[in-house]
Amino acid sequence: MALDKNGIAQRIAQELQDRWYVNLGIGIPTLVANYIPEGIDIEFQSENGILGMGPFPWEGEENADLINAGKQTITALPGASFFDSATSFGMIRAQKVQLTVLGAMEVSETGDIANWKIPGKMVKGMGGAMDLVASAENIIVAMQHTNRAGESKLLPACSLPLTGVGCVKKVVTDLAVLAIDPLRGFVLLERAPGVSVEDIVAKTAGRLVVEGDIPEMKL
Amino acid sequence: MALDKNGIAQRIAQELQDRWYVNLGIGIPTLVANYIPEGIDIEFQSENGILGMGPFPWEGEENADLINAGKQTITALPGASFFDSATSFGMIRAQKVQLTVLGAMEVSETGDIANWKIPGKMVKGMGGAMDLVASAENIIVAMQHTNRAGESKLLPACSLPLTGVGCVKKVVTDLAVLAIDPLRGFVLLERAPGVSVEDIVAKTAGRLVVEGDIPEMKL
Amino acid sequence: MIQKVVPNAEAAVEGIADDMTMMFGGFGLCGIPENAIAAVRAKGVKGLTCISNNAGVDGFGLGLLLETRQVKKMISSYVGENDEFERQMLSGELEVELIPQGTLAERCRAAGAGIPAFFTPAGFGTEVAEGKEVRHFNGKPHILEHAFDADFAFVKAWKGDEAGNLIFKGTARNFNPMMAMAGKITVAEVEELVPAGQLDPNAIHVPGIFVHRIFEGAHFEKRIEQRTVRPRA
Amino acid sequence: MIQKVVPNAEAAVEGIADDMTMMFGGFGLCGIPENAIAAVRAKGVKGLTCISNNAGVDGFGLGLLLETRQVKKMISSYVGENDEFERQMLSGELEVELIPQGTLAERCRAAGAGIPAFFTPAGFGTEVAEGKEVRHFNGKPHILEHAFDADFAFVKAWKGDEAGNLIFKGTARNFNPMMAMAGKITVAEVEELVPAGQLDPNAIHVPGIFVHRIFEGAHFEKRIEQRTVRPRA
Repeated sequence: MALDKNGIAQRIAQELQDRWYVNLGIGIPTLVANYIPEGIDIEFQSENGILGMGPFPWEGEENADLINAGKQTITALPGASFFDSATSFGMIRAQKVQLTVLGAMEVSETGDIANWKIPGKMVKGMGGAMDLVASAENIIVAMQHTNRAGESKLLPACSLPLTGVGCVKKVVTDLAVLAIDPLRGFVLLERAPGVSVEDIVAKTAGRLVVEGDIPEMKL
Repeated sequence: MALDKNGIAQRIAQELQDRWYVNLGIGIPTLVANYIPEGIDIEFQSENGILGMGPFPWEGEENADLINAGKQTITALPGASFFDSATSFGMIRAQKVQLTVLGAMEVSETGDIANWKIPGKMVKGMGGAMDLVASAENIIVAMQHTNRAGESKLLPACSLPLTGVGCVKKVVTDLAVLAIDPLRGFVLLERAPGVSVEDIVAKTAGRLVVEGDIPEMKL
Repeated sequence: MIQKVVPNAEAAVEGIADDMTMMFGGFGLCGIPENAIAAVRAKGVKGLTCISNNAGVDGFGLGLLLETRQVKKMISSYVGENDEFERQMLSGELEVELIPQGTLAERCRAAGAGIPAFFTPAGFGTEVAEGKEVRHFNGKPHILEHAFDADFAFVKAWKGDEAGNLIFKGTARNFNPMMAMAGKITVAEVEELVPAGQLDPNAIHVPGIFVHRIFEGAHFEKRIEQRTVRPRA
Repeated sequence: MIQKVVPNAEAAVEGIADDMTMMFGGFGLCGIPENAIAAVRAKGVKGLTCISNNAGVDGFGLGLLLETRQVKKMISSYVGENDEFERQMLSGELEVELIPQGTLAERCRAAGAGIPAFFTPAGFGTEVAEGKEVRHFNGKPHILEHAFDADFAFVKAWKGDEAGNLIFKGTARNFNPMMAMAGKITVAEVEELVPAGQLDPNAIHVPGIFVHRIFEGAHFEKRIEQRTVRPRA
């Protein structure tokens, strides 16, 4: 059975390593914060200027001066710090943030990502996504395997305007976990519970490497 | 009679204008702070990271964490701020500091300045001088008209390694006040009290423009 | 000390004119110069180029200047949720230049730090890089970006003093410090204006040298865009 | 929260090795990492390239590493008052690269901000510009300068917390924040180390993400170089 959004987030959370600073994009990535494994210390960075971001405030305690990059009211944990946008993207470009998780419309078999613009539709802007994908050493894309029309979002090449080139390292979808090997394409690592390799093959338009037995995810 | 160091500083202080931020170099320039005209608000910047620098501390109140760029203990006035060296030179390069006063070994008739290195002698470094002279809109050099050997320090071209090119706007020496017109050379504006034009002509090796009556400085 | 206090927002925007380039601090509606926006609107200047991470919402923030058609061009990273903006953009009335957020921040910082141009990896291989110089450093491609040039910068701080020193609060800091550094004329509005000497000189986020005019805002609405909360048990 | 506390200076310099490039914060003797310098000296590593605005004095600051001939090369803006330094430099034992102070600061900042190179006007037309690319912006010549690359950065702050957040005091801030941002491994020594949550998150000068190890210095001499005072009447 394909994963729901929370399932995708839960699987991505297994990638977290102790002492990592992590930037979570809007949407599914935000949910990753709900599944941090026991015994792992993580600090969340939000590019609008906070390290040590905590959960949403208790009702009535929301503060207009304390939001995340999704413009949601948040809290700050002990040890948090606030800083300006230049410093924030400074730490992103200088690769002080160990993991970036973000959504995508398309990912290519060489790790290109498109997630900001659909020609002919209203364009809202790339926000911080281009800076994040150009700099992060470790980028995981969280998305559905196919779009609403049932077409694969894992492609030989992106058809939409790019956000970044050759930057995605791993993709977690409702169907699978895939690593990107720039020379070979999408390397299937895990299947969602009950999802068959055949199903994944059918829904992956880009080159797909299937080697040996592909285990089911453990959630 | 030629001016002493305090005289040179006193004359330079007449150049100060209300609401200027000013950076004073080591030596004679530092003395300028003692002669701020009545009714003029000035804030002193020291490039090691303070705006609103005050006078030396009272005996016994010196603080190792509060020094100027000459490494002297200082005080901070109300409204002062501390900042890092990148921000400090940021404000210098962005021309937020209206006046820089510094010493020199040589100045050329096109406004070049040499004040950091004598080949064959121990070189201590340029410190912040190259940043200051490359960026300041308004640079006044405070120096003796001649060196210890009696040779002019106002030259057709500097013989020493340069600190900056075409940047000096005005020179105040023990003998004279001179503007630099990059097309014409040193333009004599004022004589020190009792110093003759002939004396200044004799001691200026670079092109010197003497137009009309040259007034004596008023100190 | 050099006095920077002006009596109010109206006095603070003195000198603004048609076709100027203006920076506005803030991220979404957080930390925006509400009083200056109102004063710019009241002045009725037209043809503005606005550099701001976002473009406000209908009826608030920079949305107020869009409503009155004072803006010719927006330079932003994300132009979010704004129907009037969308209408003007699609009809061709409004020009929009989209810039990666980090590049936007760094181009402001560069302006305030006297750095005319710098290399950044952001946007390489995308349409953002079109026409820009590409150079590799440590084997990685970067593009050359330039400092902004703004006639006015309008920023909002939590506290400020007569000398123009500013302190921000929480994530309302965002673009405000770099824009304060970048403006040819920088106008700061603060929630609390105090005499010189009352702020800890170690705690200043923007030294007064960067601020030309400061005033205490008459009113701050501080609207919340996405009120997300945990319900109490 | 990610814990950055190490027990002492010795633990903090773990991993330093011969021929590394190290940054040391401070301006003159103000704000220098006294405890780390002592620990680097005790480790006896050789062939170091040191990036520091100054080179200490005889018997204090980086003078201590010169004394033991651990330094192969100094990268500084001003190498002041140090007989041993002068002797080693004149004898050719010590390599010295002099850099304009603002360029030194900006090259540290660039490293910590992921900007590989930038243009600055400082040094144009001087020997500092030799071999460097020159480009005009707004009619003014600038030279291209590159980010530093440092294996370790040693900085000194006033207060710090377990998460590595730093606050500086007075002009002891100077190069420390940018060097903290720039180090591959950044070691901060503080006068007072407090639990996370005790520092005002608005007042942090260096967010903990830039700091890999933090400890409370056993002792700070804080020597004054030029004791200038006004005599009491």
